[in-house]
Amino acid sequence: MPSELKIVNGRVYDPANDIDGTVKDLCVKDGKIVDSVSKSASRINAHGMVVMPGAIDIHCHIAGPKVNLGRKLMPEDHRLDVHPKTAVTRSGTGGIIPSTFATGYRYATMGYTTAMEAAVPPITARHVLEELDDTPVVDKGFYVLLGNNAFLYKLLKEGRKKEFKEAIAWWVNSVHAYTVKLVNTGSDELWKGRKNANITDVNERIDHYDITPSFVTESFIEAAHELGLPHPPHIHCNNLGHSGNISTTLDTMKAAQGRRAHMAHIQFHSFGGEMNKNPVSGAREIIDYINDHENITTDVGQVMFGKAMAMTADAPLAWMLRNVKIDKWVNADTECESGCGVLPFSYQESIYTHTLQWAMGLELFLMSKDPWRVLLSTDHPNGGSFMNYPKLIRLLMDSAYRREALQHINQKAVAKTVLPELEREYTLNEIAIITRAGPARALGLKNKGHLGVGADADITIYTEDEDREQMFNAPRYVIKDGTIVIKDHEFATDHKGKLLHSKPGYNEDIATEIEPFFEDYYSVKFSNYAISEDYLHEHEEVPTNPKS
Amino acid sequence: MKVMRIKKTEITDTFAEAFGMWGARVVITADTKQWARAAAASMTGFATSVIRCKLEAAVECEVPPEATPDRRPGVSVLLFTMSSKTIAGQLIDRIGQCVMTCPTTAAYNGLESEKTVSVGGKLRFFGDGYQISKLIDGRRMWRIPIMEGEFLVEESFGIRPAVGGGNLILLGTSQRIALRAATAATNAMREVAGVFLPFPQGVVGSGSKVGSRYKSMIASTNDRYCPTLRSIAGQKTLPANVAAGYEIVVDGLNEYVVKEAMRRGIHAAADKGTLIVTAGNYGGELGKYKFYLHDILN
Amino acid sequence: MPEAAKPKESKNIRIVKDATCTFCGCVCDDMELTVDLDAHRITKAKRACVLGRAWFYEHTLEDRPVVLIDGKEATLDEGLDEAARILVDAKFPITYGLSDCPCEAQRVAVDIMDTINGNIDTTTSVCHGPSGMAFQGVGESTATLGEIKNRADLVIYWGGNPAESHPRHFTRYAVTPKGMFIPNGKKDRTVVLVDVRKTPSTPVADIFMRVKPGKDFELLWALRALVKGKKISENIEEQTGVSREVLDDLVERMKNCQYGVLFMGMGLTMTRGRHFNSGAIYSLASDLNEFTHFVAKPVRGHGNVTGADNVVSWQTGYPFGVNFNRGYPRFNPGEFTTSDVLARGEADAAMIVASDPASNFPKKAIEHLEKIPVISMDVKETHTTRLSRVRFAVATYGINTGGTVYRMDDVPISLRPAFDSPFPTDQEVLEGIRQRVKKMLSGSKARVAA
Amino acid sequence: MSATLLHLHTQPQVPLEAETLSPATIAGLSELGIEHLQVMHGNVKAKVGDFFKVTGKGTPDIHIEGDLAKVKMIGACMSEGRVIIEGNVGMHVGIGMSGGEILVKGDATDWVGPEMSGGRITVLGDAGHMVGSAFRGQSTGITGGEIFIHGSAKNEIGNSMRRGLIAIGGDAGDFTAVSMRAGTIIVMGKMGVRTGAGMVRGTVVCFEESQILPSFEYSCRYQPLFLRLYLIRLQEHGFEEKINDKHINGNYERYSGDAVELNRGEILLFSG
Amino acid sequence: MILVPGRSQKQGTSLNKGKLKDEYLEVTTTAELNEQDMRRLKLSNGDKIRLKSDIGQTVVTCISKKEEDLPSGMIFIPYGPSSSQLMGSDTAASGMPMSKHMQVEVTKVKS
Repeated sequence: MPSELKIVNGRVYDPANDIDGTVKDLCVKDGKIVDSVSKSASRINAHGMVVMPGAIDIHCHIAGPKVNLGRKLMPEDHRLDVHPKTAVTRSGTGGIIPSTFATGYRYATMGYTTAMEAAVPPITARHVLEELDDTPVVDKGFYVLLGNNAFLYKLLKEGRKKEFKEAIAWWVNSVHAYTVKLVNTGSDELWKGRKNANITDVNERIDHYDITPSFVTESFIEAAHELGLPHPPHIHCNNLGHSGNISTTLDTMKAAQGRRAHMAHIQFHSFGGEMNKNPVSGAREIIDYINDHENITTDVGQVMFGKAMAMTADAPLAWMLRNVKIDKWVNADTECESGCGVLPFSYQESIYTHTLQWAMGLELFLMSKDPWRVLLSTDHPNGGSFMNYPKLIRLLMDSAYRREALQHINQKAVAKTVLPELEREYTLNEIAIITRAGPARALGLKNKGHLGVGADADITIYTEDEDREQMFNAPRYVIKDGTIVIKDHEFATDHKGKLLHSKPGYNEDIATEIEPFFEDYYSVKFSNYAISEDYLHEHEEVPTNPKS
Repeated sequence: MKVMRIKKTEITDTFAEAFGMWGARVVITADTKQWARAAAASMTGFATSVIRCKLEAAVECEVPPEATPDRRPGVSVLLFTMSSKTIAGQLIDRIGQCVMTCPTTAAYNGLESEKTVSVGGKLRFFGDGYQISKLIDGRRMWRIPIMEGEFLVEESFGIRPAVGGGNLILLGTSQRIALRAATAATNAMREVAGVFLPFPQGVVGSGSKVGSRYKSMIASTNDRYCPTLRSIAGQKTLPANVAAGYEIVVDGLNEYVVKEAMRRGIHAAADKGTLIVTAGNYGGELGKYKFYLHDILN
Repeated sequence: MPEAAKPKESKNIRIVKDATCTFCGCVCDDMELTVDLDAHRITKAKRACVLGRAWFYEHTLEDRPVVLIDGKEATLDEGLDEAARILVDAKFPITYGLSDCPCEAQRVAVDIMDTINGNIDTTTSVCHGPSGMAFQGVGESTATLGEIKNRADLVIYWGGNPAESHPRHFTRYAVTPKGMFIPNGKKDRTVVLVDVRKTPSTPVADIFMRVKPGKDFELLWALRALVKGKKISENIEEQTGVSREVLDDLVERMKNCQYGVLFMGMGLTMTRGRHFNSGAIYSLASDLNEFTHFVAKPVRGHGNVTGADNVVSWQTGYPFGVNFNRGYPRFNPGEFTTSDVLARGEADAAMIVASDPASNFPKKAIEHLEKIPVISMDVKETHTTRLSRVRFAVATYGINTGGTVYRMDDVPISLRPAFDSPFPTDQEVLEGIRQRVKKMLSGSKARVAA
Repeated sequence: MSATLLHLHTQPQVPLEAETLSPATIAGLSELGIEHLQVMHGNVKAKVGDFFKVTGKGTPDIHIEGDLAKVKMIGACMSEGRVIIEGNVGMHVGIGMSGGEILVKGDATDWVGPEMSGGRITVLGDAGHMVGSAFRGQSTGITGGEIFIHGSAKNEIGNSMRRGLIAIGGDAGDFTAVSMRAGTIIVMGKMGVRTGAGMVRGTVVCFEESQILPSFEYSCRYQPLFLRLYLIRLQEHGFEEKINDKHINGNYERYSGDAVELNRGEILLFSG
Repeated sequence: MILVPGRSQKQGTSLNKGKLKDEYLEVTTTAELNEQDMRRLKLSNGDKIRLKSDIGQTVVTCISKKEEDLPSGMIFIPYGPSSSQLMGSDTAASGMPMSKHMQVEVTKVKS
């Protein structure tokens, strides 16, 4: 494979460098964007095509034990969507939870070159690393679940914030995570210890620990800030899916006290109305707050009609959904660290709540004032497969298409939203922001999401098409690390992406604090828990920016 | 005016005026012929004329066990209404009240048609949630748990456009002779598949005309044929030697079966000494069908 | 009971702390091994159970040729060439075993089968494969073993004999250990055992329920009905051997415990009912979550059978019995599972990794295995290696090699090898075959989807 | 139109996947066209002609001769026409069929008619496991159609079936009607154990005595009228020797269940 | 009688020595019967018995177990080549041959 490449005559969308549809050439050498290349460089004539950085999924569930449980759970779904091998790529199965190979290839076929697995219990991180290594093409990282960690709770209960911060850093380093993830903070203890109960308020005391979810969240945000993690705590708020959860969501955002925080799949946390009654849209209140607070980034977690799968560390939520329709249900408790629920789901146009959620997601997008901070996701597979992204992009770019879609859905729900009044259409530049430049900035990935000199040569080239779904569904070329992986819509070669992780600095003495806890309450030895760096395959450390 | 006679019976050159209706056929089966008949009798009660009964219905024929869906003795009942909208309600009411309540019975659709109405599909709610549906060779049956076991009723019944109001008026020299002739005529007419005679034993003793001097009445006595009114009403149409008349109303699934029944009826009536066979009409203004008696006989 | 060989006077001793025992699915990672590096053997395995000690002490370096082809000694390269040739020539090649090797090797094995459009299956299919199928039907409420140690106050074992098959299951994870909310260990727990016979596990139980052989499903189904407050037939004792009073008592205990667990053994999966027996356990545990917190777990056998499930699942979407004949994975137990494809005489070549189907498969399957070219990899001689066309003697995972294994509760653990082996690892042999197979099928010869 | 005749001239060495042997595929093709249709012989692409001699143009009426025990998926996805198999047949016969008719004159093995929604499969010999059953993980089995096995069949007949009629002239294995959603299964011989486990709705009829799960409850002995309709239909389709007047007119013991589910299913055992 | 093959500790430890070694072979050819059944069949510890199923047969050594430990009508044997000889290959579309609860006929082998 030649290491030099020149892409000429393409219309380039590179919002991070203020390039909005300018026709210009791009030079690639040794996997990076460079100023110029030699004459012998191979060329792609991108005349009439749209060139963007490779897209980045800031929040998805693609690897690890819960994903694999979801995979194992659905042979009937795989059967209907096989992923045949080609001369250069491995085979697999698709459906709502594709096999690892199919996941990587399918992301690539949509122009995605980076994807972040959003919830990993640390004890299972080896599993995640192995699966990610088998997820081709894309670069990837993961967020480690620490928001219900028994040892960290113990430190907080004892008021030892310094050790708390050190321990977080130890954990991130030990498992090679990208940042920390908080899910329904405080709920695990109630779920496992109080016969499947759940936290209902951010100011409720968590059993045995005498701390509140709000305090835990605030402490994490503070610690992450001091450690200078490239991406702030990635937060799945309490009360997901419950009517009236906007107050919880607003309280959680306020707990950030102006520090950076990422609110995951915000659509699921934007329900107005009263608890245990039919929800209404609370999108306006939520997006107003986000618009006004630059410290907050979010991904929407759009729901798309059709097949989905609830896959979450929020076990009480999965239990709630299980009781709506009794079907296959998976619950998996992870000692001292996490809960987990997995079950098949489907969003239907005729159902009030499903339609409301669909509309709320679009409201959030369309009322967002800063595309850099309100990013595209479906919380794959929770709101629907990542394979829906092109369709979602069309919904954002094409108001006529949106109006048409509005005709066929539950009108009572539509009436509870302002969606029919929203005429906004996203531009290609804005799409490039919510799928590329924005996620890169939120993640602190300096070399991604843009096409400036020095950036990773992750590039997507689309044939212009009025039908934006078509266009984003099948890029003509996908270039990863300077290698043309997809050429004329076909795989030209296989490619392994790398792991992105951060290594916050910390005082190693904290290990002596953690070890006794392990001896008492874990089922694996402390010395066998941390993952040595030689376990990693291709990987890249993304620098931190410590504050102290 | 042509004069036509069969034996000594004069056939008036006139026509019976008939209407478009909607018909359905219900096959009732039961453990015994008696129970099937009982259900049919009940179901076809008060079903003489759409004028006040909302529908016309009668037993079409009895069905031998080997020809019923469940190989039990059966009775075929035809039910006609004026519109396709009202027939479902009548079927639901009558099967629900008269067949389901009758021991050992079941009710099957006897009419294949593209257009169907939901009957078992509504009656099933009597099962209060315990009903069970079964699909057998493309036909859906409902099993409704009842005190004696289960009542079985087909979900959908075919309906099709039909003919109602074919008729004969038989005039005789005495009431006894006229009735004997009418009885003979009805027996002959019932042999035709697809027709039924909605009045008691098929014979109408009080034929009617449309309209009345009273506003509340939509029909009133057919004074032209009332022997007692020969002098009072000054009717000239009734020959002097006519002492009594009967009307036979015939409904059928199509005009051919109605015609055929009328043809057989005329011959049978003629055999029994009827003086005149004529038919009722409204001048051809109201009905969709005209059955000319002379045509029928030719 | 195996005894460690008396340590010879050797100065070349190495202590390996927190080593992992891969003999059974417990995958205890707290072994302290004393290794005589001169003698190439482990002389002491602190904290190991009787099975673990046998595992560590008996896996020494045997004087065996690395490769035998048709019984004749050959070089590794010759063996790999011949193995690759057999696989590429076959129309229905199968791979089986894989539960006693690390995930790194398993991943290569799946790749080989993907490359040649073969059929891959693991020992799961004759172990807890039925539980996997049940999982696909109803899901599962489950937990890592540490959670059970920390919280479970009602522990039920059904159709298993851990005292003999998984000796430390009781002591390290589920019965005696103290945990976060179980400060007094066994005293804070009620242990129930359900089996058709008394076993060495029985004494640990507070309640022993003897079920009539082959009536587990009926008993579980009755329990489900009772948990849901439904009626069951009067003759339940006659049917199952367990009285109504005992059942009612158990139901009360299950509904009122704080955190309950149902462990199931192969007494359920290998008997009449198979996947439905496992499904009944899963469903019962799920049902109980209406009242309290309840989980269920199969007690898995081999050291890395759980890893095999995971690897095959993430690579193909299905946990075992996967067929690539058409260039993409397909799954159908009974159609693509090894015992079946052998017994029906379908497979025309077999690669057996770390498993011995020739001794534990049904007679008819073994007879077919004797007729086709077999490639085998094992640390010891077995009935299967004996009938193999190409046999590789390999190093022992966890003793001579590192790698990743998954404990029965899906917790991944890295291995700490004790001493080097001159034998290649499973992974190395498989890599060699993979390279050759890929080379033979490169370019226009590549097998693509059909 | 005369039938298309396929004669097996070469026995496959490994399973042959021949979903192309279906009216859905061959109708309208020439002899040569049919012989060139692709089949999978293990992992190798092969042609119909490698194994079958074809006589006649492709019609919706296909006769196949030979021992097809290793040939899978015959009659796949057919919606009309007829396939007659003069011998045994392999797995997945009639997979996904929505109409038409398959007649197997010998035995069938496992998975007769998976994902069927209409049409009829008749097997004059025995069948294996999973007759009219869901694949693993599926919550719905067949959604219509009729499967008539004149001999015996093994486990999991009608697993999760949603609609349709399955009749077994001989014995049935274990877990007949397991997780059944609705539909009707009639077994004229003996049934194995655990019939109707987890059934939601639907009917299982058996002419012999059977063990009943503890979660089923006896409700009555009666003459189910609807059953007459099924039995009469089956008599008309070749079961006249197995179904006598006593079965049509007789009493059945009704057990309702499964109590662990909706409790709307029934097992009807003939009792004279 | 019903044969229940299963794991035993000895089977597990001897397995590690090698499946072709005497110890493993001895362990996996020793069947347990309850005292009552032993008396009924006129067997004493160490006698050879033939187990016969629909599939095949094998000869093993028998030893007795107390009534309360092993119910009458059952035979326990550690998994191994002997139990395989008796095992049918029908997996009932599950992949799992019926490895426990096999119907077997027991006869004493005259030595």
